[in-house]
Amino acid sequence: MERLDQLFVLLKKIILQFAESFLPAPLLPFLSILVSITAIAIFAPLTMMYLTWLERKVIGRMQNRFGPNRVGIYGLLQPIADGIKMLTKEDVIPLGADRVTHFLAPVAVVVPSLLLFSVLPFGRNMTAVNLDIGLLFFIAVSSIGTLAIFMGGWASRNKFSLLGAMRAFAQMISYEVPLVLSVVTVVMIVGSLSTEKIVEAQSGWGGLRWFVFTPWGFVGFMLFFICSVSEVNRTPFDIPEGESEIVAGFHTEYSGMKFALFYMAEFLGAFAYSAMAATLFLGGWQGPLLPSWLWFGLKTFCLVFTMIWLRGTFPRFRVDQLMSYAWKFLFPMGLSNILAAGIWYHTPFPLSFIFATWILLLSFIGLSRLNPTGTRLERRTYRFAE
Amino acid sequence: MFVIWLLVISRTEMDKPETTLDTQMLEVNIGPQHPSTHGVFRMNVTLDGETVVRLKPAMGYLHRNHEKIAEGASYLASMPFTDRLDYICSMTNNLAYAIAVEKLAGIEVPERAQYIRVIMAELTRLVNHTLLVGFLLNDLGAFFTPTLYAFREREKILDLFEATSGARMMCNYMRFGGVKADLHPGFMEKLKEIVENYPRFLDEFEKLLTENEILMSRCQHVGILPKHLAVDASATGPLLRASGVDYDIRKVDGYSIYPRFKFRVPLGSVGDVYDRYYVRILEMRESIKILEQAMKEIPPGEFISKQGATGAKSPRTFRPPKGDAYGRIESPKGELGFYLVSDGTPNPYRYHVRPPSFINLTILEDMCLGCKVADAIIILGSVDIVLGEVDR
Amino acid sequence: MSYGLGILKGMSVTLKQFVESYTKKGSIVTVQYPEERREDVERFRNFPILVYDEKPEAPRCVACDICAKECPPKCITIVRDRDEQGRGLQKPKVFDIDLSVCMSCGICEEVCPFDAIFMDHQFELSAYDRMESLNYHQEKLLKPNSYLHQIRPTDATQIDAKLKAKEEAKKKTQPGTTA
Amino acid sequence: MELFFYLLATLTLLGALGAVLLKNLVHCALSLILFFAGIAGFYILLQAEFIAAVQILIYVGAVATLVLFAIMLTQNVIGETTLKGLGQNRWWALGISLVVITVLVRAIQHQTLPSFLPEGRVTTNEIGHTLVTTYVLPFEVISILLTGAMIGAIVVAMETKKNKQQATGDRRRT
Repeated sequence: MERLDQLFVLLKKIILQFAESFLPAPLLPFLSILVSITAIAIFAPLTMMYLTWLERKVIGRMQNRFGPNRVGIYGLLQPIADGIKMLTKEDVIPLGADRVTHFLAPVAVVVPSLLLFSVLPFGRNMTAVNLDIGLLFFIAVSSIGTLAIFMGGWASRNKFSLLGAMRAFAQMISYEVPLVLSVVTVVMIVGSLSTEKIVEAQSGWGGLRWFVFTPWGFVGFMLFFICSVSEVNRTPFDIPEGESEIVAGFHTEYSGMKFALFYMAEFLGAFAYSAMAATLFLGGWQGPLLPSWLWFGLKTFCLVFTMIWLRGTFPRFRVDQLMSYAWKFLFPMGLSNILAAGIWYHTPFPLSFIFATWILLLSFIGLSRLNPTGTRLERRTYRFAE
Repeated sequence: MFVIWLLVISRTEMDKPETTLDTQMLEVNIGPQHPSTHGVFRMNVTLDGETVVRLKPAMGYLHRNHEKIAEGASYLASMPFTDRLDYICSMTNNLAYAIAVEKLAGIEVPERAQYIRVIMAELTRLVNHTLLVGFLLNDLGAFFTPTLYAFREREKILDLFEATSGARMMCNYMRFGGVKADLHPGFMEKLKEIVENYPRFLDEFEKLLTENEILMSRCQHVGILPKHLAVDASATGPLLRASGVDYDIRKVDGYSIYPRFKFRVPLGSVGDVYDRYYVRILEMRESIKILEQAMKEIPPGEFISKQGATGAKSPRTFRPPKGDAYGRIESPKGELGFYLVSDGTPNPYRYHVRPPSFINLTILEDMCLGCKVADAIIILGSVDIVLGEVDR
Repeated sequence: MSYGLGILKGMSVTLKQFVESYTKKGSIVTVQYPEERREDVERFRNFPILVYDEKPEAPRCVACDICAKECPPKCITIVRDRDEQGRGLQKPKVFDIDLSVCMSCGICEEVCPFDAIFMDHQFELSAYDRMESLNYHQEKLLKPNSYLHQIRPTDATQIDAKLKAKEEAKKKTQPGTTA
Repeated sequence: MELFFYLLATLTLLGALGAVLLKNLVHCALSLILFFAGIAGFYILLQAEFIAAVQILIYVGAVATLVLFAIMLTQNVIGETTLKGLGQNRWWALGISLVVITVLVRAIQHQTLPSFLPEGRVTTNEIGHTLVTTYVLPFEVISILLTGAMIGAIVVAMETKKNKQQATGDRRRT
């Protein structure tokens, strides 16, 4: 069991031993970093390709149809076919666009989403770069993505993409605040920013120590998940590329490989955010029987499945509703969540749960009652004329 | 202390804003080629930030000169062209044209043909409303799921049309004085099956949509059409009834055998996008009631009158008397009327179509002023226009 | 206070569809076209065909030109066959239907007094150019009566019965006059 | 190790120069971001990851976004924004920059750097403790300043929103 759990770590050791024979000593640390980088560089695009396949299959099944099943059995080669198609597609640069930013934007979008992977704890001591400020790095890098999307939208000089860029800007900034607040509670309780320590703090009792089972943990998890769905621009928050309103938003003028990069950034972001949500609240790679990296995969898969499930069910928010939802509901909920976590931390066991849930429930009902948009939704009765 | 000082300053400072921060107006063409304009329809929208300040619709991209062609052809020859008017509900277009010509030429329609026509018209209403709700959700951003549920139900009804009239969408099934062919043998069983599990589908649809908070917050109090404006602009159909005006031509005119059926007409209260969506769902439930009654009472007998059959056999000899007639029905989109002027020759002297979508579209700007770009798209979707009918 | 319930109900519907697509048999409604095909519907109508009884040279069509006049988009062109003295024969020399114009409305089938033209069920007719290869001439349009029985059994039997009845009526009057 | 330092230094300098000299305003903003990233790189070289991450988060995430928003709101949205070059106040700029450079150089030479740098890596919770124990007063004053600024921004935004309502109101009637 132990060998299966540490499979990839042993693999890396074997490669290093093999390389030791002919490489000079000082180069070895570089080699070990190189190995983990190549591991991520192979793993990330692969997950991206098969996430697109999974999304089309799952949404297909939800709509009483099969989803891709022509290319390869069960459509497994479909992502490869998409990749080739994207490569061969003509890469159109609009006349008015300023070429430098137009070219740079897709690169600047993919780089942060790949950087996110370096901090994720894939399994027991399988984090690529074990920073002791892992979480802060994760949030800092994800804010760069916003800028790149703006660059893309602004550079392609077309009214729709500009609208998309402005919307992306506003949305991502206003959803980063509740995201950070929900993460603050976990950091407060664990006392450290490194993802390794956060996962260790949730071990024990066969999974009951996961943060999601504490009241503040559950609210934090919901906040984190909702904000990550909006950070990654997926339904119901996909107004930057609202197909039905502004054609394709910020990536209207992108085709061929550049569009594929935007597409890849979206899916890498979705995977990275779900993985981080699993690490923070669902106990990362903690789990009774299966090897640690499998537990991590399972939890992330469930969260990614929910993201796809959301995409198959919901219409889109309007821009101002989105903003008011973030600032009037998620932001105050984040604050009350910190308060609840603080109280939970200092009061003894039975009382802590009661106080924390009481505060959170109070704020939830108060906020949704207070919120003007909330009150207007009423169920209507219709009169009939004979 | 610091904050109060700031507030005091702001009160005095802000009274005379010399440099108002005025944003630049953005002129956007939500153009003929756009994912959610239900066909080739252009809206020239002036935006201030996100809110719509001015909206000028531009139509005519799908003009096929239908009315002039009809003047050159015989009466029966333009029957297949009426399928192409509102290409989602071709049976009701045929019915409206057939009723107009029957009024012009004074042709009697046998009982069985009347029942067949009512069954076909109500099935088309189900198809149209289901599709509309699906496409409205598409404009709202739901990734095709409601639309594909709607298509799944629509396929069952289109299979019925194909088995009876020969084609799924371009049915060309009605003739002056009845219908082209009798119901095919397996029709009644399939119809019973559809009518039985359609309410179940509607419940599932409502469970997915009506209580959905995002849909409610996106559609309620958006694109409100006040009652007086709807009446002044002669809007008809679900758009009018959603604003609370009780005007359904099946009740007002009582054409063909609709007075025999017991059904109710749902009316909205506020007249916003949510009301239009829900009024259509209730109308579908009423259509199912009509279908149930029609299925029980359909008599045997001939499906086309003697005079109608000879007319269909040799259209050139079909010469309606001199004069004019205006026949109208309650098509799923509103009042669809045909105005025919005959000068005794086999070709109509004047052939005019009163399309409900075109007339409902004239008040698009009044509904869209002051709302966001995203709202303008769903208001257009809720008006339910089909460009074939708008541009003719 | 149904602030979150409506959304959950909506999600339960799509999840049910997702699960049912694996369990319930009729849930997946799509037909995998080239491999599976839908069974044919008798009254389905696509492009017209001419019917002949025994020999392709003697189609039922007598070139009376009614269908050409009545066709709404005017896509049928008929030229009557002439014998050596120039007298018209009851047979079309040229019978073209431009399939790119025809909208398969079925009016020609209705108005034809001699039941010579019917709507076919064949819809896989793609061609490489729009002009010449879609303008079907007489040879391409002619189909035997047996083919008609195969695609439209009930209509074909009725028409055969009607034709046979007309045959006896003609024979009864003919021998009367000659005898 | 010096190789990285020189590489990073040139990158940062390029970013700074680009921010000043480029024609298109948005290009200046983007090269400014490059400059901020270069500064973050320096912090990493000094093994102060926490400050580097905070630098990226604050400067690249927020300040650059603010700059781009400001550009968007003031300039005409789509048009090419070409600056008129350095213009006639070129000499004033040269003079002032010379004065600033001399002051800086003298300050660095005379004043020896405070050598209370603790040896070894500074961990984040140490920073946290000092921030809340010894430097608690500046920490609180800054937070009051920030809330004041936020309230000021809201007041300004509210004012323009009110007279904008009248503006769209009368536009609708005409």
